[in-house]
Amino acid sequence: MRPVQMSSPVLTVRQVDAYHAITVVAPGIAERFRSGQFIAVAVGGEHSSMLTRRMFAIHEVKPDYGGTVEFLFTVRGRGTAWLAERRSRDLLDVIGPLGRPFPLPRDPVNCVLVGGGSGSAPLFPLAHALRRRGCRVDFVLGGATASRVFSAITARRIAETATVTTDDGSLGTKGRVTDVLPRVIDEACSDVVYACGPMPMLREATAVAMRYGIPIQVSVEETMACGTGICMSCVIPVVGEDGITRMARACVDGPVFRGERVRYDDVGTVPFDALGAPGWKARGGGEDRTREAG
Amino acid sequence: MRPVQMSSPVLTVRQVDAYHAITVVAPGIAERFRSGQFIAVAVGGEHSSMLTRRMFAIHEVKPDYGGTVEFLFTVRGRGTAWLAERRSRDLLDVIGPLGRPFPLPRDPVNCVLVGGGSGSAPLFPLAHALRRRGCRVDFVLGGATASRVFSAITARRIAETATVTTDDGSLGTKGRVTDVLPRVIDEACSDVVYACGPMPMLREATAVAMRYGIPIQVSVEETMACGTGICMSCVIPVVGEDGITRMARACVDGPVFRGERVRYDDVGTVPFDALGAPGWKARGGGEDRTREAG
Amino acid sequence: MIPDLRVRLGEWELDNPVMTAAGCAGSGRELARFFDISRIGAVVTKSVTVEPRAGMPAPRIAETPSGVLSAVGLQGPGIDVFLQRDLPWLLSRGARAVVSVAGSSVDEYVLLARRLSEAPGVTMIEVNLSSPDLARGGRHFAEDTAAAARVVAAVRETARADIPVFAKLPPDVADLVELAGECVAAGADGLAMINTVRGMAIDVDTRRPAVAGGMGGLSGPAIRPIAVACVYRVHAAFPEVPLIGMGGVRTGADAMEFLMAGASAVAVGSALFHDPSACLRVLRELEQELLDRGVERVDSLIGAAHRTAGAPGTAVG
Amino acid sequence: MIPDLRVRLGEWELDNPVMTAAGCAGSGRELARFFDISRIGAVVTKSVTVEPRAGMPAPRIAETPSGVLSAVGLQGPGIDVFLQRDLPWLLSRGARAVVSVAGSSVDEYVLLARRLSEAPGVTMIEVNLSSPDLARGGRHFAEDTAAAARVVAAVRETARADIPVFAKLPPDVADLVELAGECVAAGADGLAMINTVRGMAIDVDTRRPAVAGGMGGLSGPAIRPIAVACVYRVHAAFPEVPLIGMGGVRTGADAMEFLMAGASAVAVGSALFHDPSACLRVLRELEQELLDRGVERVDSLIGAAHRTAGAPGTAVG
Ligand SMILES: Cc1cc2nc3c(=O)[nH]c(=O)nc-3n(C[C@H](O)[C@H](O)[C@H](O)COP(=O)(O)OP(=O)(O)OC[C@H]3O[C@@H](n4cnc5c(N)ncnc54)[C@H](O)[C@@H]3O)c2cc1C
Ligand SMILES: Cc1cc2nc3c(=O)[nH]c(=O)nc-3n(C[C@H](O)[C@H](O)[C@H](O)COP(=O)(O)OP(=O)(O)OC[C@H]3O[C@@H](n4cnc5c(N)ncnc54)[C@H](O)[C@@H]3O)c2cc1C
Ligand SMILES: Cc1cc2nc3c(=O)[nH]c(=O)nc-3n(C[C@H](O)[C@H](O)[C@H](O)COP(=O)(O)O)c2cc1C
Ligand SMILES: Cc1cc2nc3c(=O)[nH]c(=O)nc-3n(C[C@H](O)[C@H](O)[C@H](O)COP(=O)(O)O)c2cc1C
Ligand code: FES
Ligand code: FES
Repeated sequence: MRPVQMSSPVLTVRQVDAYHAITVVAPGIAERFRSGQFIAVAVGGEHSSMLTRRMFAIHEVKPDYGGTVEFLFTVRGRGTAWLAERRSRDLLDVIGPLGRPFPLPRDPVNCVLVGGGSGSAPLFPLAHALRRRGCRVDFVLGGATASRVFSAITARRIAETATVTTDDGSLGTKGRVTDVLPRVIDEACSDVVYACGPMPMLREATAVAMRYGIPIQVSVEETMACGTGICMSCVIPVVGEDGITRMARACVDGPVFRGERVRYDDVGTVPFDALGAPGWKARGGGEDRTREAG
Repeated sequence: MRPVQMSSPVLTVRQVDAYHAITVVAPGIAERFRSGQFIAVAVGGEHSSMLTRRMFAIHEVKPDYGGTVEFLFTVRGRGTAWLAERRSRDLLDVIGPLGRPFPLPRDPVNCVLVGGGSGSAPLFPLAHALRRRGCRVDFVLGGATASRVFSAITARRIAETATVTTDDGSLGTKGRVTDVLPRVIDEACSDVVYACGPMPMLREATAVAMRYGIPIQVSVEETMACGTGICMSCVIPVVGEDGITRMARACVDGPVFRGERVRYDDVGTVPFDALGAPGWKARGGGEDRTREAG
Repeated sequence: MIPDLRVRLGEWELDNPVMTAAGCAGSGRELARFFDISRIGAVVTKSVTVEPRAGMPAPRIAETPSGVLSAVGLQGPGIDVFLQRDLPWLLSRGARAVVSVAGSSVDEYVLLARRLSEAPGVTMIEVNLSSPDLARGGRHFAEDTAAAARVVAAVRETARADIPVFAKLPPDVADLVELAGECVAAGADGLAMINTVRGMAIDVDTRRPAVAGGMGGLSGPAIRPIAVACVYRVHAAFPEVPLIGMGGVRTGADAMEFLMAGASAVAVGSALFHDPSACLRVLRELEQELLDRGVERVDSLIGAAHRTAGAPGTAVG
Repeated sequence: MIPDLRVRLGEWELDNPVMTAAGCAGSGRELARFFDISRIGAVVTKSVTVEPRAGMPAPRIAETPSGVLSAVGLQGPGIDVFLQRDLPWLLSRGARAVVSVAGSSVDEYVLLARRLSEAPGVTMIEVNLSSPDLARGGRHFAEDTAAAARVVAAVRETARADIPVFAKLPPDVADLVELAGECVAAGADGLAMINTVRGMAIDVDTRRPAVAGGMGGLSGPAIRPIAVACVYRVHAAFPEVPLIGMGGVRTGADAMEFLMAGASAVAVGSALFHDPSACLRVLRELEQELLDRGVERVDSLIGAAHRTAGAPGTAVG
C-alpha cells in the first residue's frame, strides 16, 4: 500500500527511561501499517535548516482518533533533540508507513524476537501480529545498561518468555543478546528468528540462526536521508536470489532482509563482485541485470 | 549603556487588531532602556535557517519579574510569522536595548508625536518620558485602515490630544498623518516634533516641521540584519554637523536622527557628494575625515 | 482567470515549468506513490550509464545547514535495464521523460544517445557533464571546456533531430559563461544548471570526511543564491538559449526566482528528499503566486529581473 | 586538564585559534560591547582602503537559507582614519589586530602595506584579493592568478619583515589550488579562505535583485561545506602553509571541522550578525569539545582528516 504524507498532531509525549515516546494522530498511516515498517519525520519546523528526515520504527498503532502511531527514540543528534522538545498538539510532518514489513509465517510456528537498544521498537507490533496467528513468541532484548532496554515489561506480558541482557549486567544477564540466543532457541524450540538492531548484532544473530539452520529476518538501521527510495544514501550490499550482490536501498528494498543475504562484513563498502562495481563488467557482463536489488 | 543579549522567557502573547504583542522577561534590557531604542530578536529556533535578526521598537517596559519588555508587530514575512506562533514560556533570544534613543528636551515644552503604522510603537514610552518631564504631548497616529492604527485609545489616555488618520477613512480623518499635522501643531503650539514610520511619512513630517521652524527627531525603519552595527546593511545618507553626507548606519548611528539631516530623496542611493562616494576624493579630499557618520 | 503555465524551451513546449532534477527522483516509481507524475512538466531520470554502476560506498549523504552533501556515484542499472524497464514505465504513466546521460568517454555518451534515439518516447536528453573523463585521469568533462563541447557535439550529432539535447553544467568551473557558450556552439539546444557545488563535511567524532567519497556535491536551498547567480549570468550572456534552472528550489516563490533570473523551467532536486510531493506542491504554489500577482502567463516572468535591474555590478564584501 | 589552545601560524603564535572574519566585526567597538575582544585569537578588521569609501547603495543584505547575501562594497573611513582612530583603539583594548587591506591597484596595496608597517602594533596583514582591479576593468585580482600574485609579492616586499602577510582567497576562481600556490610562491606567509561565494537573490515582488549590487557574496553556514572543501584541498596540496579557515563557522564543532580539514585558525564572520558574542562562544565550545574528547592540544587536530581518510575521490551525484 502506498505510504502517505501528513501533518499529524502530537497526541502524547512520554519519557520512559532513556527513551522518549511520541504518539501522533495519523489515521492513514495507522490503517496501512504492517509490522516492521517505519515513518520518516521532518524535524526543525517550517524554517528548519535540517533537510533530511529522521526514521523511526512504528512501535504501536491504535484505533483511537481514527488511528494513532507511536514511536520511541533516544536523543542522538540535532533532530532527535528537537523531537524531544515536542509537546502535545504540536504538528509533526510524517510520512509512512515505509519499507518492507516483516514477512509473517503462514503456520503457527515458534518465533524468537531479538532486539538491541532502540532496535526493539518494531518487534512489539510484530509480536502482536505473530500472536494473532497463533505463533509462540519469545523475546531477547538487550541494551548497554538497564535504562536502555526497551519495554522489557511489555515484552514479558505479550511473550512466552523475555530474556534481557545488558552490557554492564545492570539488568538480566550480563552480556550480549546473541550470547543467550542459542539457549532461548533451544528452550523455545524456535523455528524462526526476527532481529533488529545494530549491524554487528544482526551479523551475530544471523550466524546463530544459520548454525541452527532456521530462517532469520533482520531489520537494519542504516543511515537514511529520505526514507522513500530516491536519495540512494542507505545502501548495503545484499545478495539477490540469483546470487548476485547488489547495493540495495535499506529504505525500500528493506529495512527487513533475509539475514543470510546481507553481507555484513562488507557494509560500508562496495564489494568488488557487486553488480556494477568497478571492473564488474569483465566478470558478470553476461548475467541477467533486470533485477536491481534483492 | 551596553546592550545585553539574553534568552528571555515569553510572559504574554496578545493579539490587538492586526498586531501581535509579545512581552518577555528581560530585566537587563528593561533597566537600560531609553525611549526610541529597539531590540533585535532571533527567529526560527536553534536550528533556524534564518540568520538575521528582526528588530522591534520597545513599546513598554515594566518592573514586573525584575523587568519586562513589550514589543508589537505585524506579520510581514517568515520571521514575524514564526514570532506570531510563540506561546508563553517559550524562550526568545533577544538583544537590547539598541540604537540611539530619542533626545528629550530639557524644558517642559509642547511635543507632538507622529506615528505611522507599527512606527507608533516607540512613541508610547517616549510620551511617558515626556510627560514625566512636564511636557505637553499630542499624538497624531495613522494607518492604512482602522485595524492598523496602533493603540489609539492608549494615546488618548496619556496625551492631551490624539488625532487619528486612516487612508480609507475607516477611523478618524481620511488621509495621511502629515495632512493633519499642521493643524495639530497650530492648536497645540508644539515646540518639537517626534516622528516614526515609513520614509515618505518622515520626509513629509520633516517638511512640515521645517515650515514651522521647529525641530524634529525622526526614527527610521531601515532594513537591518544585525542591529549591532557590524553588518553595514542599514545605511542611509545623513548630513553631519560638518555639512558632509555620510552613509550612516541606522542601527547604531540611529534609528533616531534629526529630521533635517536625513537625505530622504537619496535613501537607497549613495549620493555623489557622500564621503567616499566614487569620485568623492576630487571634491572633498581636503576635509576632515575623522568622523564617520552624523 | 487560471494562469497559463505553458513554457517553451526552444522549439519544445512544456505544460508547465516544473520538473524533477536528475538523480533526485529515483526511477519515477518511488515518487509516483506520492503524486501523479504526469502532472508536472517532465520527469528527469537519474543519469543513465552504459553499464550498471554500483556507485560509491556508504555513507553517501550528510546533512549540512539548509543543504545536503552527497556522493552517490551514479548508481544505476545501466542503459539496457533502463530501456527495458524504467523508460516504458514512465511512459505508461503519461510522464514526459527527460533522460539524463553520463559517460566516462565520448564514445559512451554517443552510445547512450544512439540507444535513446532508437527508443520511442524520449522527450529530451540532458547531458550530465559532471562525470569523470577516464581519458583525462578522471577530471570531469565540465572542467575542460573543449572536452565538454566534444561530448555535446557528439551527442547532438548522434541523437535523433527531434530530441532536444540540453547540457547540464556545474557551477564551479573556471568560466561558466564560456563553458555555456561553447556548449551552445557545439549544438546544445539549451542548458540545465546547476549541478551540485563541490563541498566537504567532516565528522568530528571519527575525524573522517562525512561522505565516503571525501568530496561530495552540495545541493539544497543553501546553494540557491549560487544557482540563481549562474542562471542570471548565463541568461544575460545568451538570452536566446533556453535554460532549466535548479539548485535549492523548495517553494513556488523559489521557482519564480529562477524564472525571473532567466530560466524557462525549473527542476526540484533535494527538496524531494524532504517532501516527496515537492514538485506538485511547487507547481501549485507557483500557480497561486501568479494568481496573487495577477500574472496571466508564467512565461512573462522569464528573465524579468533583467528587465527591471540596472546592469548588476560585482561588488562583494 | 585544561586543553592547550595555542596554535602556530608559521612563525607566529596565537593564544587560541578563533578570530573574527574581515568585514564582520565593525571597528571592534561594536563587538566589545558584548565580549572582551582581547580574549580571542585576533580581531581581523574590515578591509581598509586608501581613501574613504561610501560603499554600495542599500539594500545591501538579503537573508537566504542558512546564509546571508551581501554587497557592502567595502564602506570604510580609509587608512588615515583607521590609523588615527580604529587601530589605536583596538590596541588599547589588548586585541591582536590583523589588518585586512583592499586596493584597486597594486600601488594602493603597496601604500597600505607601507602605512601599516610604519604603525606600531599590526599583528598581521591580510590581503583581500576579492577587490576590483581598476586596470583590468574591475575584475577581481583573485580572478587572475598573475595579478593576485603581483599584489601579494608587492605587499610582502613592502611590509615590515616581522609582519606576516596572508592572502585571502575566494572559492570561485578558475583553479583555487593553483591560485593558492602562486600566492605562496609570491611570498604569502599563509592563506585565509574562503571569502564569500558569488550569489544572487531576486525579490519576487519587485522583480529586482535583492541586493542593490545585483550580484552579492554568499556567506554563513550554507557555504560551510564549500569552505571546508577548499581548506582541505589547499592543505592537501601545501601541507606546510598555515591556513586560516572560515565560511559558516557558528559553533565549536564547526571550528573543529576546519581545523581537521587543515586550518590552523578559524574566523567567525556572519555568525556574528546573529550572535555578537559568537567568537567567544565558539572558543568556549571548542574548549569543551576538546575536554569531552580528551584532546590535550588543539593543534593536534590540525589536518586530522587527512590522516584518517583515504585520498578522497571527486565523485559527484
Ligand atoms: C528504519 C529505521 C528505523 C529506526 N527506528 C528508530 C527507533 O525506533 N528509535 C530510535 O531511537 N531510532 C531509530 N532509528 C535511528 C534514528 O533514525 C536516528 O537515531 C535519528 O535519525 C538520528 O537523528 P538525529 O537528528 O538525532 O541525528 P543526526 O546525526 O543529526 O542525523 C543526521 C542525519 O543522519 C541520519 N541518521 C543519523 N543516525 C542515524 C541512524 N542511526 N539511523 C538512520 N539514520 C541516521 C538522520 O536521519 C539524518 O538524516 C531508526 C533508523 C532507521 C533507518
Ligand atoms: C529600528 C526598527 C524598529 C522596528 N520596530 C518595529 C515594530 O515595533 N513593530 C513592527 O511590526 N515592525 C518593526 N520594525 C520592522 C520589523 O523589523 C520587520 O517587520 C521585520 O524585521 C520583518 O521580518 P520578517 O521576517 O517578517 O520579514 P522578512 O522579509 O522575512 O525579513 C527578512 C530580513 O529583512 C529584514 N527586514 C524586512 N523588513 C524590514 C523592515 N521593515 N524593517 C527592518 N528590517 C526589515 C529583517 O530584519 C530580516 O533580516 C522595525 C524595524 C526597525 C529597523
Ligand atoms: C543525491 C543526488 C543525486 C544526484 N544525481 C544526479 C545525477 O545522476 N545526474 C545529474 O545530472 N545530477 C544529479 N544530481 C544533481 C541534481 O540534479 C541537481 O542539479 C542539484 O542537486 C541541485 O538541485 P537541488 O538543490 O534542487 O538538489 C544529484 C543530486 C543529488 C543530491
Ligand atoms: C557583510 C560582509 C562584509 C564582508 N567584508 C569583508 C571585507 O571587508 N574583507 C574581506 O576580506 N572579507 C569580507 N567579508 C567576507 C568574510 O570575511 C568571510 O570571508 C565570509 O563572510 C565567510 O565567512 P562567514 O561565513 O563566517 O561569514 C565580508 C562578509 C560579509 C558577510
Ligand atoms: S534513505 Fe533515501 S534512498 Fe533510502
Ligand atoms: S543592521 Fe547591521 S549594521 Fe545596522
